[in-house]
Amino acid sequence: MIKKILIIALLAGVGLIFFDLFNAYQGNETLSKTANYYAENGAKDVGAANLVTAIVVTYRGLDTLGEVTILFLAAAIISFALKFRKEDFIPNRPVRITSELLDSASQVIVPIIFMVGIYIFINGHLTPGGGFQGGAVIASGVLLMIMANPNFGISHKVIATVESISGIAFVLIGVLGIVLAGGFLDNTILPLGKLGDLFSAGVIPVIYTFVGLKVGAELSNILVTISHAQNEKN
Amino acid sequence: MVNIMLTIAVSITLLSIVVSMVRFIKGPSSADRIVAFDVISVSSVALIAFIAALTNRIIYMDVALVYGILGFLGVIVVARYLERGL
Amino acid sequence: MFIAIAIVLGVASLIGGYIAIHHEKLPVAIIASGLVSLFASVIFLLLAAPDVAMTEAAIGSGLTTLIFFYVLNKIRQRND
Amino acid sequence: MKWKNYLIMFIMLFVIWLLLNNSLKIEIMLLGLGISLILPLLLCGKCEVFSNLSLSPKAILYSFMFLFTFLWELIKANFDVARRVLSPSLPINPGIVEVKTKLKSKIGRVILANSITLTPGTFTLELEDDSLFIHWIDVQSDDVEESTRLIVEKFEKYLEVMYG
Amino acid sequence: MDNNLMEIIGGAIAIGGSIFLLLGSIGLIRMPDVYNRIQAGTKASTLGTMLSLLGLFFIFPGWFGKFMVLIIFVLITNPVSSHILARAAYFIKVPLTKITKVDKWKEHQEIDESRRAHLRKVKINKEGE
Repeated sequence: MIKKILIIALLAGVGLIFFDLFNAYQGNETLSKTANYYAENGAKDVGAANLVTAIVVTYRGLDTLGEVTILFLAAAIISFALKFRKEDFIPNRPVRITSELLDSASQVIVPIIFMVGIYIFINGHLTPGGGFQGGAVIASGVLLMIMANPNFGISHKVIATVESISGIAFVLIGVLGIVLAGGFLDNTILPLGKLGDLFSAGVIPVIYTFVGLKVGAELSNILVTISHAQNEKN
Repeated sequence: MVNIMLTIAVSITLLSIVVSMVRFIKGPSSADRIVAFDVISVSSVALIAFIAALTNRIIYMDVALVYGILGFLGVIVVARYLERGL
Repeated sequence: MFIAIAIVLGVASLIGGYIAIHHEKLPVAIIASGLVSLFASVIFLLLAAPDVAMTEAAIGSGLTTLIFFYVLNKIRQRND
Repeated sequence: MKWKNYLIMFIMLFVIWLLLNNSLKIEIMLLGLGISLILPLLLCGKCEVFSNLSLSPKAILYSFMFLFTFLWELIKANFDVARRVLSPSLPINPGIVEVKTKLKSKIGRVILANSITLTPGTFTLELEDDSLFIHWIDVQSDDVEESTRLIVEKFEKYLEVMYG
Repeated sequence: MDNNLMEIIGGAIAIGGSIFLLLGSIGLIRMPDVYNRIQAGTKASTLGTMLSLLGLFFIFPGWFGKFMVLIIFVLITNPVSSHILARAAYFIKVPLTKITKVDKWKEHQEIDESRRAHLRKVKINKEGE
């Protein structure tokens, strides 16, 4: 009882401190120097209607490369940690079979989900989506396929191929930027186009397509590995 | 005029989310809670559409799409977990 | 108007967070934490951050919850 | 008939791509054409959901009629729910009944089950071979033939022409 | 003037949709067991979302595509998810309410439990091939 009262008192104290901070806070009326540069020159330099994408892919392109690498490492570590011996593996685990309805309906829904995912990452420079969100949606399509048939085996080779090809392509585009234009991941190697068109913003849609495919493959890899690990004998 | 009507619609949708929240808190079994989760996520799709209309930005509709897809998948995964089919 | 929506959703997500911490059944706690992310994503949208809202809906509320359930299923098999 | 499955899937995906992009510019059309040609190839190694769909003029006419029947039933269903929920005595009389269906094709069965779920007071609990188990909020008869007549037939007569 | 009228019609439809959403959640509260709750929740939330999006379409005719995709998606997925959920609830033996009249499925399962077990085994083996 005393413990609970103490916790509540502590929380109230913390709340009071934060309330003070919140009250004393005054937002910046003007943008800082960096933000100002982005706001003024972003659209002109990059040609993307979505400024966040412009910053994520071009100005801070190396960060994105790092994030994708981290995701790749996570997927690799999960497959490594869940690796099991062949003899511990139950090929056709007796699970409750799916309803026929889900099996049939998933064949209609999965293509729609994939289409939405592709739309999200191709339009990354125009809409709030982007490679990561589109990749997550595609991975959820793969998850629905697994859900419809628990013993469904998508081959790891296909996933690995998609992933490595898109990873290499990402880096290659970056290097092309050094050769043809100003520097690594410079997006002016393709024409900038008109602001707001699908084929605008130079190389950003291409990069985001590869990022989306890579993220989708990595997340699907995680899901497939975890789902496969359910078949392990205990 | 339209803004007032949309505001009324948003308030009713919010009320529906709150009422479903009551079922989520009470719900005797896990299945009850997932029904509430389903209704909340579908109502939230409508709520996001209303917010998009009030701010007059079409790009917010993409969020509603992603929301709809993942809400559906969440319900299915939990149901499969409950019936031991995962 | 938007402040009112944000307050309602914020209170709802506080309740969800309380359930996530204090409920004795693990699946219910996980669904509640998914619900918190769901509300958080609408709040991000109200704060005019659709990018963050989309990421939160896709990863925070979606895939994380689903992976939790897979792991929970694995643990359950071991206990049976 | 795999080509028919492929064709319908392609049309469906292309229409969804156009709806999502909300424009008819030539570059968007070309990109969508490419994607929706490739995607069914990747996803549909063995799937055959659409292969029983009949594309005759009569079937197309019937699908429009089915759509109207369905929308009408959906609206009726909601007023039914409203009546039950709002009346203080909560007039429900639930039970699980069995009905029979003659449909064989997969997509036809999906549409039948979904329509039953969205019509007044019924939803599909399980499909098994030719019988559907249906939770009925207001059981009027526990006889198989009688409930089949009440629940299934209004949709089945259209779906039979559309999907055989 | 014409435009204005369309907007008002759209607003009215959107309010109607949100009222259906509210009715669905009231049904969630009032109904006695899971299956009846699913009945009320699914139907009302499907039509509620569809009507809300339709109403917004009257106000913003230019957003047709997104609304249409969302309506199609909700129309396909909502019944499927409620079916899967009800089925799972039945299998984990969430009790039916006391006033339930008949339960044909239970009778069916009791009659040929052995046959069903056999069928399930055959089906699993087939899928594994």
